[in-house]
This record gives sequence, structure tokens and C-alpha cells, in this order.
Amino acid sequence: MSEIADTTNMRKAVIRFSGDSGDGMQLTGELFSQSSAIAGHDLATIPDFPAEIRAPQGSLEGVSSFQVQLGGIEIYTPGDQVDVLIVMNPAALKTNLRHLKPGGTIIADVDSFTKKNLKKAGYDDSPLADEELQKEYHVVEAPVTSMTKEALKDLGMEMQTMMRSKNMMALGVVLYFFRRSIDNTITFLETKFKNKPKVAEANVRALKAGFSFAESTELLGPSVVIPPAEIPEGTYRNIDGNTATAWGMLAAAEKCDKTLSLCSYPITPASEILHEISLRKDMGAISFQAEDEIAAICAAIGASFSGNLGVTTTSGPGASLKTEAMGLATIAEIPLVIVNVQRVGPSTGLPTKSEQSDLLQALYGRHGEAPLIVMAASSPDDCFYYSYMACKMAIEHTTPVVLLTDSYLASGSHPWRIPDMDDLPDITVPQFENDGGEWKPYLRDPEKLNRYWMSPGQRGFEHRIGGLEKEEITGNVTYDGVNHEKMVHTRAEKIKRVGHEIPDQQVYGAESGKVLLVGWGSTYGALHTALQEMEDEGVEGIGFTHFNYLHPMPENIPSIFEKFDKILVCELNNGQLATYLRSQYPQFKYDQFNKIQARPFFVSEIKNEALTYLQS
Amino acid sequence: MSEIADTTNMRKAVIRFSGDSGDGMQLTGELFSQSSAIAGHDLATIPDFPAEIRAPQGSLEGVSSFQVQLGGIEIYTPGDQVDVLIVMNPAALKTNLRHLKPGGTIIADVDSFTKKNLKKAGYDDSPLADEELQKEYHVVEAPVTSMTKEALKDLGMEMQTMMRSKNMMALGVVLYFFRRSIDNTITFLETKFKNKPKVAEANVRALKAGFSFAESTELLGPSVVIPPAEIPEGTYRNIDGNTATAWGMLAAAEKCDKTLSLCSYPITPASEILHEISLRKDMGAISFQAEDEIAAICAAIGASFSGNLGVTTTSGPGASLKTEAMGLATIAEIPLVIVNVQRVGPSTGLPTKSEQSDLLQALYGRHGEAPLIVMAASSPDDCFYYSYMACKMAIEHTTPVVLLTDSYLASGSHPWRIPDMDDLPDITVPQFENDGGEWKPYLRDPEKLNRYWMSPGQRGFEHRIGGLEKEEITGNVTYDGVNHEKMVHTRAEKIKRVGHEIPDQQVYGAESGKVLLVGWGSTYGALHTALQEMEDEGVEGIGFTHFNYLHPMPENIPSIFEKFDKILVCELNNGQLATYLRSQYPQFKYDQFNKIQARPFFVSEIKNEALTYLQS
Amino acid sequence: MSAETNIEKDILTKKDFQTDQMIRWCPGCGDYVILSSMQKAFAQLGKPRHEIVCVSGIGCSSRLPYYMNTFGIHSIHGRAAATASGVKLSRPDLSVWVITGDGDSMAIGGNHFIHAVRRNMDMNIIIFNNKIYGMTKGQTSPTTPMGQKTKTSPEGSFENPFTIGELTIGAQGTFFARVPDNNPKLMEEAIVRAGKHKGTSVVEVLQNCVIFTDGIHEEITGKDTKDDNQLYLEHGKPMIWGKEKRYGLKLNGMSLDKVALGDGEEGNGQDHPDLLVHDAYNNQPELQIALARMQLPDFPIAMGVLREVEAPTFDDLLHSSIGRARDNTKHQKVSDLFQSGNTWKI
Amino acid sequence: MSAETNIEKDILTKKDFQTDQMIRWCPGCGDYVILSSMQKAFAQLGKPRHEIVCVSGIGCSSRLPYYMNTFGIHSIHGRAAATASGVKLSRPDLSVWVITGDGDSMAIGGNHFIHAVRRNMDMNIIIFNNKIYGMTKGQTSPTTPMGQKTKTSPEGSFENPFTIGELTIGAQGTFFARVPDNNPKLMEEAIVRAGKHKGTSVVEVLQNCVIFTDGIHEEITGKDTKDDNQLYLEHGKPMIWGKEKRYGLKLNGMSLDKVALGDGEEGNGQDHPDLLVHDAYNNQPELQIALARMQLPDFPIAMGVLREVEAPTFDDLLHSSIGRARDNTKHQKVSDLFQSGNTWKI
Ligand SMILES: Cc1ncc(C[n+]2csc(CCOP(=O)(O)OP(=O)(O)O)c2C)c(N)n1
Ligand SMILES: Cc1ncc(C[n+]2csc(CCOP(=O)(O)OP(=O)(O)O)c2C)c(N)n1
Ligand code: SF4
Ligand code: SF4
Ligand SMILES: [Mg+2]
Ligand SMILES: [Mg+2]
Repeated sequence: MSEIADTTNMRKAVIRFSGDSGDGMQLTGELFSQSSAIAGHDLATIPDFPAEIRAPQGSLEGVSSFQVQLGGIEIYTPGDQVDVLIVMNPAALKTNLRHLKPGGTIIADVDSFTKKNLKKAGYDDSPLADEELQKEYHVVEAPVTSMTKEALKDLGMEMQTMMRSKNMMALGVVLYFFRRSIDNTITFLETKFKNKPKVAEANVRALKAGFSFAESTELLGPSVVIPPAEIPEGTYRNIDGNTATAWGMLAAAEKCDKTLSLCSYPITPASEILHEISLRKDMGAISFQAEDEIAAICAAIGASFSGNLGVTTTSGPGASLKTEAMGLATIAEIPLVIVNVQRVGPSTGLPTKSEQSDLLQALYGRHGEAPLIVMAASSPDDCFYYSYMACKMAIEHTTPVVLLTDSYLASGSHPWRIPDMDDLPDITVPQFENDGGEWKPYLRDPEKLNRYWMSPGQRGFEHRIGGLEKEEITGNVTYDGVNHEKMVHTRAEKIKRVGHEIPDQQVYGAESGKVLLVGWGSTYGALHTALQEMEDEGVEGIGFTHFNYLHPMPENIPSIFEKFDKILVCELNNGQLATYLRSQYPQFKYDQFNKIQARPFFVSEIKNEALTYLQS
Repeated sequence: MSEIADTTNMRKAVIRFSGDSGDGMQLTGELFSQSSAIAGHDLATIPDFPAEIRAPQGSLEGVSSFQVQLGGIEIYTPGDQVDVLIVMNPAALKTNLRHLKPGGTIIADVDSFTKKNLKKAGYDDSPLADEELQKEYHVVEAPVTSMTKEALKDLGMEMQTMMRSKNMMALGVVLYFFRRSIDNTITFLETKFKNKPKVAEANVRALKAGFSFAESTELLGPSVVIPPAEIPEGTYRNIDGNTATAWGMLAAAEKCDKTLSLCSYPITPASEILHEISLRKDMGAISFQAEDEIAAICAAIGASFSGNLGVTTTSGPGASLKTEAMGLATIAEIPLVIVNVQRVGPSTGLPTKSEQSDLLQALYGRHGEAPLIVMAASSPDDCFYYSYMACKMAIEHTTPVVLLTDSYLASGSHPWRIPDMDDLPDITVPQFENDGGEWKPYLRDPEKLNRYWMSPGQRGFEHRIGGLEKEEITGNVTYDGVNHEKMVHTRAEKIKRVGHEIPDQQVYGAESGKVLLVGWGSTYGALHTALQEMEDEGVEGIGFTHFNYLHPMPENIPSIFEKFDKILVCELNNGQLATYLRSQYPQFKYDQFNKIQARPFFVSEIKNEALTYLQS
Repeated sequence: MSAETNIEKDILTKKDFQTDQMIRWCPGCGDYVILSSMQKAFAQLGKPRHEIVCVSGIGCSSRLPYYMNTFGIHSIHGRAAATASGVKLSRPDLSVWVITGDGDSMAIGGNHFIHAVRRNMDMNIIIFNNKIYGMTKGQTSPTTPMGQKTKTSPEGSFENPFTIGELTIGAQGTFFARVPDNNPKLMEEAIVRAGKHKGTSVVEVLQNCVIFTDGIHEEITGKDTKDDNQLYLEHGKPMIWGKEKRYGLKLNGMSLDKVALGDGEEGNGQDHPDLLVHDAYNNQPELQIALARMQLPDFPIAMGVLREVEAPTFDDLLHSSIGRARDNTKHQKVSDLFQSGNTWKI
Repeated sequence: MSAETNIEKDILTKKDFQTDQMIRWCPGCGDYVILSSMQKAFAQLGKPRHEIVCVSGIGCSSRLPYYMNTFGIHSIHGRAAATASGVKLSRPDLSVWVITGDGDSMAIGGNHFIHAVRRNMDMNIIIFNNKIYGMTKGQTSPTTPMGQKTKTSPEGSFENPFTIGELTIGAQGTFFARVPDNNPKLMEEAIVRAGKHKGTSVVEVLQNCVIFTDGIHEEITGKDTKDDNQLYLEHGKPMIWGKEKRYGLKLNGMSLDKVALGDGEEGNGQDHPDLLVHDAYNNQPELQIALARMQLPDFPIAMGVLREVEAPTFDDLLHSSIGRARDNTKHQKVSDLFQSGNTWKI
């Protein structure tokens, strides 16, 4: 691990914990991240689960990993390549070695490299003994299993139970390696296992043992010190995208004093939003697991009609099923938020992997002219903000809003500065105020064109809505064709006017120049980092702009595009934003950089592409 | 009716029969059309039903009409404005007068203009007596009711039964007016009522009485003679779009020796396809009314998997429900035809009316990258051809195909030259021929990239397919990202290559010049007629091109577009083809002419727009 | 819950529930009677208009909300029960009515129907069973009898129809009633009882479609035949019917036997102690199922409330669960939630 | 029908039905036993592999087709029965198997399930009932018992679950069997009988999910409790069960009574003439429903084939209707159809 070995100081580092599904790598990674955050680092994390619920122990399919990037600068992604790889068994090494940087460090539980485990991983001999490996990487052979046994031997536990603390032993080693204090990890373990003092004791002992082992052995080489990042003051917590999405809704509901009704059907990778809201009965939130996605969205429509904040969450296949009812919400003009946590399609595709291929569906998936608001979050923590904004816009414009996130955001996590509720934008519920005028179901706010959201329980506001075309103002059913045309235009205009409220889009890097990188949604981190690295390397004339609002778009887009010679649209799909941009701003020429490998962009890929493109 | 009155010769004329739903106007119109066709005219017809199943007798809502345009030239639409309007009651006059050309003829059953009926139609006094009306139109007051009574009085029928022949009395009048023979109408009536000789007798008597009345009275003015059109030789029949669509599938199934399995759920205006195939058990066709649209498409997928030609038919709301399963068929790469008989959206919209607003959904409605073939028919009779071609392409390219028709095509009818089955293009079922190579489920034809369609019953071809991403060639489930990218590209490329087989798109009128009119689907008739009329009027530099193949598009499109200064995309929606063209051929600038009034284009509207645009 | 609920009860009449929209059913359609019975029943039930929501799918029947002066949603085909579930679970204080047809509820909407019933969501499902798709002009529905010719079964349907009562009970239903569309009194009564029942009430109305299945219920509802062909079930009353009450029902093992009580005889429970006595409140459904299954010509068609049993409702359970969680939480506001667990300060 | 059907029957063994794909269920999952029982049953049934189609939805259970060397479709969530219906009605000669979970068939797929059952489509539905969504990691399913904690009901489910047997029979089912996943013999037997039944056969397997509902059937299937808690129904045999056959079932009105037959006594029908005797072939379902409804602790869980009655199948009726139409038509070829009715020559 030459790079780290020579430098005790690094600006950022990527660490990957990996082991068998039963080895507790997720918790280990989270604790490490937390200690880094407390040490003042920015960071981003991503878990990497096996697709199967439980693969055989020690098998390649059963490897579970957790990756974190931390730094003394702003960190937008969990990192491409790994500096330090922790492997708890041969299978973990086999599946993860490809992630390791040349010269990177491997910390391996050497005890687990038994004949049996090697065979399960498809090795004939121990790869640790391999000279090639030792030449290319810095290999630390730590006897984690035996040290754990040793440390806990007098606790009178069964072997299996003892082995559950192996991960804390490994964590201790890594914490020392990064010169972290172990205090708050100890506090955490003691709180978590309050009711199981023996487990707490075992974990703390293992942790300390690992730490001491690292301190006393020379195996590790010099430790790494990452200076703290400049991070705005505030209280922080780590948050993953699905939790942030769920909390955004709760915040919106509280802000406008409505009850949240989340009506969903489980689907990977969106289920956790439903799980979280199911726990939030304690906040008065309603969660409903419907019998299918259609029932879910219809129930959310019913919820909104009845005056609650109706939301439905799903992923691709479910989003397809919801298209018909989204049309109903569009013509009935009631608030509704549809969250699509995208995964790899088409059809069942690769359900646990990430892709950005539902954009065109979100824009155009419904029969008839059925425009609605489409937006996308760009990081795990800003899922909170866009979820909040989706609710706000749905309510204020009485319209369905599609919020696109994806698998990568959903499970990735990032520190989140806890907002003060007073700082979040106000949400104005469009209630009809009886100051002279007479209310009608399709009376509109003259500015925004939203309807008024009058609900059961409000005496005198009885009315009927539905999917048939409505007469303007009265909302009565009418077959009049001219009225229909007017309503189609009005519904489109209502959405278009949302554009007035959307903040201008930012450009990062060069404001004008040769190449503009364009992205949307979850690729923000990789694109932004690529830009920064290129800037750091002195590349000039590259700008970057990123879409969160996709329909309508911010109104300053043309003024951004026109300042660059070339526009490179980067997406994890076959060119959906590019297709859409061509139809919206046909005056510009767009090139594409697409990756459809069920994986996020690597920063390096973007840099390569951008640099080649710059020269082309 | 000045125009007709002065000319015994006309190139074309529009006749509209209208009366109460119970008055049999549809049959009357059809018989008139048939006699015109036999007389060698080209023609196009359209019914106009009330939206309600049965509105009160004599009411405005209960008026049912049938319009036909016939001519000595090629006729592409049922006509904008009417030359001769037949009204069986005051309500029919009230609702239809707006369709009548200035100077047109009204033939009214004067007996029906009773106080009671006038009141139901909202008239205070009889409009027939109105001087304004008499000045603007040629009003023929025919005592249809009383003449019918008189003609049938000695048949010993009940009054209500007698009154059912009123329409034949009116038909007799109109037939004479156009100098038609009544012979084949008589033959038709005698065949139709073979088992009810009394009814046959009553109808024939009424018909003859009407004819004689017209011959002997001066009320009508000079009759109209339309010279026959130049029509290719052959055997003809009238066909509406839904029947033509159904028959196209039957023809395709017969051609490739497969059994048709039509699996659908009823929905206006697509139900008639299902009704027709339900009758075609006599041809061995299978029809299945599923419990919903999702079941319908899934059953069609099951049918195709099992080796039948699986087809599902629907309209907008149903098409929305089918999007998820369309993704399955895309990744499973099996033949499947989805017919969407478009109606007015969004949501339930105006279910009995026509619109072209499901194009973007057909192109982009599915989650994930799920390209498929999209095509559209342009006239009731060519629904046969495109339905046939949809089946052919689905089979030969092992892919879902969306065929778009609409309400207007579905119920409109046009003479159809019955094809010789031998003249229809061959359909090659992609069977794996065991000449050395080994078969695998995702082995492809190297040219077209289709899979082989091996079905249960074929020993040795057992295999499993589904919605998860597949390894190329083997079709095994794999989570490999690079393979996924390859498969996404392969599926896209497979559809792209269909472009090689699609005939070059035609240009009508000027091959190059100032303005190119662009249309797709059911607007062909109006656009083509507008072009012809403008050419006849000496307007120069206008061309017209029409899309039937929407994805992929014919390969010569750019070479057409580049020859015109301006491109005007005309659609019955808010600009969906224009949006799509911008993304596909961004090198051109597109202007739009959109109508969203739940009605087809009038020829005159297009001419106006085109001429204004030409000068702009 | 943010909505102000109005405590003062209105005294309303049928007329108060009428709207100004022109009713667009065919003259003579059975739907008219259902509408008017519902309006009368609503007046009886005494909920103010603004606390009632009628939710329908798509079909002739599903047009009803436009004619009912309450809150209403004319949703999409088949999804009325799902949409109404969203209303009820969001606002348990509202009186929620699902208006649906045999196609809407049993074909495309079958799943939402059985799930609403299973959950015992406190709402009332009125099914207009004309055994056909009226609105789309005459296709087979899941209740169309075998042999019936329709547009999609031109040679007679060969699909085995559902018996709505059986399906309801099979899906754990707590309330099922059946009424003919030409007995407004019975209908009103059943609707009122449905409205009062806590849980999902299913009311099947044998409705005549004058256009596509005219007379399909004639044998059951016809003037001359109705007495002999309908058994009106009343809780606690013996099962006697027919012109001059000439028939009774007995149990034979687990089967039903139709017995003649003798001509002209005024049968009643006391005279015939072995006659079955209707027990709508019995939680065990076997007899109620047997009654729901009865078919002509061997048996009469059971009318009235066949089953009405108490069970917890989904909406109650949900909201008491929320109430308990709310009582025990540290998260009074979202900011409490945000600050909970592991946080750190910079 | 274009496909060549192979007349020669293979003699196949369980092994012939295995594929080369790695099985991806959790170690110890109940699904393994079902797979192997199905493979054995298929070998017994004797249809050649290329005439069998397994159709599944999405879920752990629905992965089965990949491991079964026949034709197979791993369709989309909930739609297995619909997809399989398309196969069967297109190709009535094929043996069609629906592989599904409690979520797949009872939640999103509930409608297709009841409609397949109603139509009596000749296919076999094997439901892996682990009372949870396994694949998506542990949410409430429509068969999850009240009170069970899941990811979506962290405080215990308050949804009233379906009883699959009741729903099946309520939807006009002709065949219903229930088996535990730890009795391969019984399972194989039930699957074979399902395969032989003409019509929709529903087999509910009480399957253990070792991850999310481990032990949920333990009371029923556990070594120590299974004898007392399972009543294995055999047609024509008296309803006796328990360790040393110590219990029997009797009828009491329309209710069931569990009676003790005395310790150690070898109960049988002759000794206890008033014990109920199982009649799977009885078309009247009331007793079968009562058996399907039995719950612990008052009653044992009924296992085996509860109902198996003859009725015409949809696919037979459809194809005989087609046959009749074909016999009587003038339209031998599409050109005959095109030329029929009103045509004219130019
Ligand atoms: C998704 C969808 N599929 C199909 C239709 C067409 N459709 C409208 S009503 C209806 C059937 C209605 O039958 P039923 O519920 O029995 O009502 P009825 O008209 O007989 O009262 C159908 C199939 C639709 N509107 N939407
Ligand atoms: C349309 C759609 N919605 C949701 C999902 C997610 N999903 C996959 S399997 C499953 C539940 C499976 O439960 P069950 O049928 O009981 O199968 P098990 O895994 O328990 O065997 C769900 C909700 C999906 N794949 N598609
Ligand atoms: S079609 Fe039938 S159900 Fe519909 S309104 Fe007319 S009579 Fe009533
Ligand atoms: S999660 Fe449960 S059902 Fe799924 S494979 Fe694992 S044990 Fe079996
Ligand atoms: Mg109906
Ligand atoms: Mg399950």
C-alpha cells in the first residue's frame, strides 16, 4: 500500500469491509463511518448485499460488503476504487479484489483461510501466500478469529456466539489504522446491547483487542491520518436515501398540518420507505400495505381526496402498474406523490441493482395528455429535500408529482445536517377562502391554476370528481370538445407554471467553455467529483450542470447550454435524458455517455470520457 | 341546396342520416353506402352514436347519425360538411344542422315535427317553417311517417312494428335523389329477413314507396348524379377498422399456420375486435375475455410462449395497465401484438371519442429500456394490412408490437379490396433448424437478431424464460452488469434493424418545396384530401408525408425532411409526434398544428392552417 | 386528523341527496330504484352530506355518485374498493360507500373486493348485479350465467359464474345481503343495515338491465313467481316462504331440504319446530353459505341480510394502533425523530 | 394446433426433472422439499417433459421453474395464473403448473387466482404458503396471522388473513388440498392427485421460511405436536387423528365437534359410527369449508385432499365450442370469411 505507506496524511480514503452475510459487515461499516463522521470527516457509504436472501455460508454468493469513502474534503460518492479492503474470508477476497487500487491494503482474517473456506471460494491454495498478490498489495494477515477466541475465552460463551464479535475485532484494527478513538464506538455498543451486558462486553473486548493488536504489531505499517473536512456547523446524522425520503414526507405533512397516508406495496428497493412509515405510527402517520400497486395508488388518491397527504412509493414494475391511476389523479387534479426508487429494467431486470431507466416513463408513461411534475433526488441526504418538495408541489399545485430516486441512493448513506423545521419552505394548502366569490370544484387560483383542495368534512363543499373530462370551473362531466381542448391546455399550463417557482439551475466549474457535462439524479456525486478532480488537475473549460427538476425544467437551461461548445449527457441508461433534452431544447446538439451495467459511474470513467471528448 | 340544384353532376357528396337511436339510421346509412359502392363510387363512412346506451326517445342525447361521403374520385374521409341531411325528428335537426353546408339539402320527416317532439328537442315552433332556414337551405318536407303507415296499412302489423320501416321509406327517397337503382337494396332486405317474410315485405314496400314518392314529387328538385370512380378491379366489401384489425390477425395466423389466441378485456372502442374474434371460433380462433387487461396480456404472453399467435386488444386505460407485462414480453423476446384503439384521455377522458394521444406512451411507457415496434394504421381498411404486418413482425422478430388505431378508424368504414391470400407477404416462423449448431434459448438469428420461437410440445427444446436479465445465448439468469449492457444494446439493435425491412416512406404532392405536412395514423384521410384540394386549387410547393411505422421509422425520413423549408406536424393531440421527431431527427425544425377537440380534423381546417403557414 | 368534523346532525330527506345533474341511465333501468333507495337510506342514516363519500369504478352503475349530493369519486374501472379503502383508513369518521357493478367489482376489481372484505374495512359495497357489462354494451361478466349469449360469448357463455355471497363469505366477509331491484322497501332496509354495520357490508342488488339482460332476474323477481322463488331471511325467524307461505327449509345433515308445509297453511316456526331459523349473527358461516348458494328451481333465492357478524374493523385497528404508538412515543414532532439515535455536532 | 405432440411416453425419474442451474434458496428453506416432491410427482404422472409447462410469478417460491427441467415461464409478480391460463387455453394438451407464493397468489395475484378457480381452468396451482413475503425480506402477506410482527406491521399485523381453502371454495373451486412441507410423501401424493384432477387444483403447502417466519407452522408440523394437530383426510375414511388416534370429529347441527375417543384406543369408523367420514367428492362444499376453516387449538388442521369434485373445465368447454363452430362453418379459410356477406365486384 505504497501510497498510504508513504503518507501519513491523505485527503480521502476508501475502505471496504467484506465478509460472509453472517459476519456483520454492515454494522462494522456503519460504526466505522460514524466514528469518522464524529472525527469531522465528510463521507458517503454504500452497502453491497448478495441478491439472494441467504446464500450458503462462505460461498461467493454469500459475500456482503460495505464501502465508505471519507475525506477532509466534500465527499459525494462512496468511491470507485478501494484503498483498504477488509476481508473476513477467502470468498470476500475473491469477490472484492477487483475493487482494490493497485498498492492498496488488504487486511485479512488469516484464520479463516482454511482448506474448506478456500474451496468454497474456488481457490486451490491460499491467495495470501501468493507472491503476485503480495507484490501488488500491502497484505496484512491478522489472526482475527483466533484473537477473538483468545480475548473472549473467559466469558463462558458458546463458540458461535463468540464468533459474532469477530467483526469488532476487525473494526478495532481499522480504527487504529486511521488513528481513531474507540470511545464513541464503545459507547454505542454499550447502548445498543444495554439489555445484553454479556454481548456488550464481548464486543467491547474484541474491539479493544483489535485496537491493541494494531497498535502493537508492525504488520500494518504507518497509520493514516485524514484531516477533518470543512463542514457547516450543525447537528448531523447519517441517513440513507429511503429513510430520507420517508422523513421528507413526514416533515411536509407536519409543516402543513396534514396527516400522511402512505399507501404502498413492497418492492425492492423501495420497501424501506414503507417500513419506516410503518414505524412512524408514533408520529400519527398512516401506512397501508395494499394488496398490489394499483390498490396502493388508488388508496393514496382516496387519501388525498379525503384531505390527507396521499403518497405511494414503488420501483419500476410497480410504477408501470400505477400509470393508469396516475392519469386519474392528473385529471382529478388532486395532490399525490409517487416515488419511484428505480432499479434495473426492463421487466424484473436486476431487481437489486441500480439504473436510471424510468425517466421517459415518468414523463410520458400515461395514456392521453397527462402532464405532471417530475423531479429526481441526487444524493441520499437530499432525498429528504426533494421528497419534501414533491409533497409541497403536489399540494400547492393540486397535481401528482413523480419523484425519482434509485437503488443506489436508497441504500447509500451520507451525513445529513438536520434541518430546523422553520427553515424549510412553507407549504400553503390551497383552501378556498369565501371572500365573496362562489366556490366550484374546478375553480382555479388565477396565478398557479391549481384547484382548491376541499375535503369531506367541510360542510357545503360536497362535490364529485373522477376520470371523465370536466367542464372548466364547474367540474361537471361534459362531452364538449372545445372544453376538452381547453382543459388539456390548462392542465399543461398549470404544470408549466411550476417552472416559475423552480430555482435556477446551477453550473459547477466553468460557466462557459468547451464541454458541459449534464447529469440528473443519482449520478451527481460521481459527476461532481469528476469535475473537481479535473479542475484540480488543471483541466479547463469544463462545466457541469445537474437536473433535479425534470418537468418542468428550470427556466435558465438554454442560457446555460448556449455557453458551451459541446454538451455531454451522462446517464445510467440508454440515453433517456438526452432524448428528452433533444425534444425540449432542439436548438442544441447533445452527445451521450451512457453506462448500463447495473452499477453507478466511476469517477474515473467520467474523467476518461470527458477528457477524450474534450479533445475530440 | 343551390349547388346540387344547379348541377346534376357532382364529383363527391356528403350525406348524413340522422334520427332517434331507435330509428335505424345506421342500417339505412350502410345500405345507402353499399348501393353507392356497387354503383362504382369510392366512399368513406362514420357513425355518430350517443354516448349513453339509451337516451330517452326523441331527446337530443338520443340522436344517432351516420355520415357517408361518396365520390367519383378517391375518397379518404367521411367528409367535413354535409350536402344532404336526412332528419327523422326535430332533435336530429337540432343536433345536426351545424354539420350542413350553406345551401345544403334537408330531407325531413315532417310528420315527426309534432309539438311533443319539438319540445323534447327544445324548439318552440317548427324550425322547418322558419324562413331563415328555408332561405339558407333547400328543405324537403317528406311525410315519411304517414307515407309509411299508408304503404303498410294492409299488412296487419302493429303500429310500432310498422314504424320500424320508416327508415326504408327515407332511404327510398335518398336513393332516387342520387339516381340509384333500388334493386340490390331489395335483394339485401329479402336476404336479411329471409325468415321474417312480413318484415321483408314491409321494408321493401316502404323502400319502394319512398322511391316513388321522390320520383313523382317535385319537392326534391333535380337529382344528383355522381360519375363512378376509377377503382382498381377486384371484389370489394365495406369494412370498419375494428373488423379489419380482427381479420388481419386471422389472416396472419392462417398464413403462418398458427392458431390465433386473442386475449382481451372489453373496452370502448376496442371491444368489437374481441367480439369479432369471439365469432371466429368457426375459424378455429381462440378468444378469451380475461378478468382484466393485465390478465389479458399475460394470457396472450402465455399463448405465445405455448406456440400460438398471442394478441391483446385494448384502448388507453387498458394500455396503461399492460405496460408492466409489455416489459416482460420485451425481455422474454416472444411474439406479441398489442392493439391500442386510442380514445380521448387522460384517464377515462371522453371514452367514445377519438384522439391520438397515446403515441408517447406506446414509445416510452414501460419502465427500463424496453424498446418495441410501434406502428399505426391510417384508414379503416388498412387496419387489415397493419394488423397483419404487426403479427408478421412480432413473429419474425420475436418481439412485442404495438399497433395504434383509434376510435375514428375503429368505427369508420371504407370499401376494401379483398386481397388474395397469396399476395400477402410471407410470414416466416423463426424455428431453429438443427443443421449442426446447438440450440440455446437466447441464440439469435445473426441478421435479424430474433430468437427462435420454440414451444412446448417440441421435444428437446425445454427451456425457462422470464423477466430477469438473461445471459446472452444461454438465457440463464445472470447478474453480470456487462452482460446486461450487451443485452440492452442487443434488444435495441434488434428493433432498429426492423428499419431495414420497412418500406421507404412516400411523399405526396411536391417532392420538395416550402411546406411539408406530416401526419400519422388516422389523420391520413383528412391530410391527403387537404393536399389534393390545395393542389387542385393550384397551390404549389406543398408536400405531405405520413407515418405508419413509428418505431423504428423508415430509413429515408431525413432525405424527405431536408427537401422542405418548413415542416408542419399535424396531430390530434398536444404535439406527441412533433416531440418524438425532435428527439429522433433534431437536425430539423418542426412546427405544430394540433387539435384536441375529441374530433377528427376537417379538411378545411388543415387547408386553412397550411395556407396561413405557407405564407408565414 | 386535520378536518373539522361537524357535530350537529342535519335532518335530511331523500331530496337533499339529489344533484342537479341529468341522470343518464336508460329509461326503465334498475339503477334508478337503487339510487332512490340509497337516497332514502342515507336520509334515514342521518349522517350529514359532507361526511359521506360515495366511490365508484366505471360502468353504468358507477355513474351513481354524480347523482348523489355527497362527496364522491368516480374513479377508474375496478378500483372503487381500493380508492374507498384509502378514504376510510385516512378518515375513519366518514361514511364510505362503494358503488359498483358486477363487472367492476367481480372482474377487474375482484382483488380489491376480496381484500376490502378480508380486512373488514368499515365501508359499504353496493353491487349492481345485472350479470352483464352494461356500459360497454353487453359482454360476459363474472356473474353471467352459463349458457347466456353475450357479445363475447355468442354461442352462450361457458364460464362458471361467481356467486357473490359465497365469494364474500369465502373472503372472510362479515356482512352480506341480497335484494331484488323491484323491492325498494327491502332494498332501503338492507342499505340501512349495511350502513349501520361496522365492517365491510356487501349488498348485492339483482338489477335489471333493460338493454342487455332484460328479464334476467324475471323468474326471481317477476310478479307471479317472486313469492315462490324468494326466501326473505329475517334474523330469528323461521325460513318460510312461497305463496301462502307454503314452503319451509330444513337441515338434512349439512344439506338443505325444501319442504312443503301444506297448501294454504299459515306456516310459522312454532308449528314447524324443525324448520331452520335464520341466524344472521352466527359467526360460523356454513349455513349462511348454503343459503347464499341456493338456486332455482330446487330452492328459492335467499334475500335479505344473510350474514351480519361482529369483527374488528381494519380502520379501527389501524387507528388504535396509531393511538397507542402516539401515546408511547418520544417523537412528538419530526424534529424529535431527526434528533433521535446517533447524531453528532460539528 | 401446429405443434407436433409426441405420443411416445418417456419413463422419467425425478432426476430427469433437475436442471443445471444452481438453486438459490436459503439453506433449510421449505422450498427444497416442494421442488423435490414435485419432481417425483412429475415422474409419477408420466407426461414427457416437453409437454409440461411451469409458470410462476415473482418470489422465492416463484424461482422454482428454473430448477425444473420442463418448459417454464418466470413471469411477473402476481400474474402466474393469468399467464398459465393463456398457455392452457391455447394448448389444452399441455400439463400446466402454477408455482406461486402466498404473496404472489393471494395479494397482487388474488384476482387471477379466483378467476382461474372459477373458470375451472385445467391447471394446478401450488401455493408455497410461508405466510410472509420472503423475497422482499419480510412484509405482511394476506395469510400472515394477526399479531405477527413483520417489517410492515412492526407492532403485529392487524389484518384478518385469508384461509386459502375457504377462498378457493368460495370462488367455486373443485379441488383443494393442504400439506405440510415436512411430509414429502403426503405432498407428492397430493401433487399427483392435483395433476390428475381435471380442473383447477389448488395445493396449499405450509412452507417454512427459515429467515422470516421460521417456525410459523411449528405447532402444526412439529415432531411432538403434529399428530395431535393434523387431521389427515382420506376419502371414505372416518375423521380420526391424534397420537394413538385419540380424537374424532362429529357433526353438531352444522358445526363440528371434536371428541375424544379414549386414550390408546384404536379408533376407526366402525367403532364410532357417528364420526364424520370424509367425502372429498361431495359437490356441496359446506362440510369441506368447515374442515378448511378448522384452527388450532380447538381443532386440528385438515391436511390432504379436502375437495375434489368433477366439473367441466374452461379449456374443454372452449375447445368443444370451437370444434362445434368449426364443424358448422362455411369459413374454412379466411378468404371464405372475406368473401362472405355483402361484396361487390369492380
Ligand atoms: C381499465 C378499463 N378497462 C375497461 C374499461 C371499459 N369498461 C367500462 S365499464 C365496463 C364494465 C362495466 O360493467 P359493470 O361493472 O357490470 O357495470 P354496468 O355497466 O353493467 O352497470 C368496462 C369493461 C374501462 N373503462 N377501463
Ligand atoms: C409488480 C411487482 N410488485 C412487487 C414486486 C416485489 N416482490 C417480489 S416477490 C414479492 C412477494 C413475494 O411473496 P410470496 O409470493 O409470498 O413469495 P415468497 O418469497 O414468500 O416465496 C414482492 C412483493 C415485484 N417484483 N413486482
Ligand atoms: S345499459 Fe343497462 S345497466 Fe346500463 S343504463 Fe341501460 S339499462 Fe341500465
Ligand atoms: S427467504 Fe425464506 S422463503 Fe425465501 S429462500 Fe429464504 S427461507 Fe426460503
Ligand atoms: Mg353489470
Ligand atoms: Mg411467501
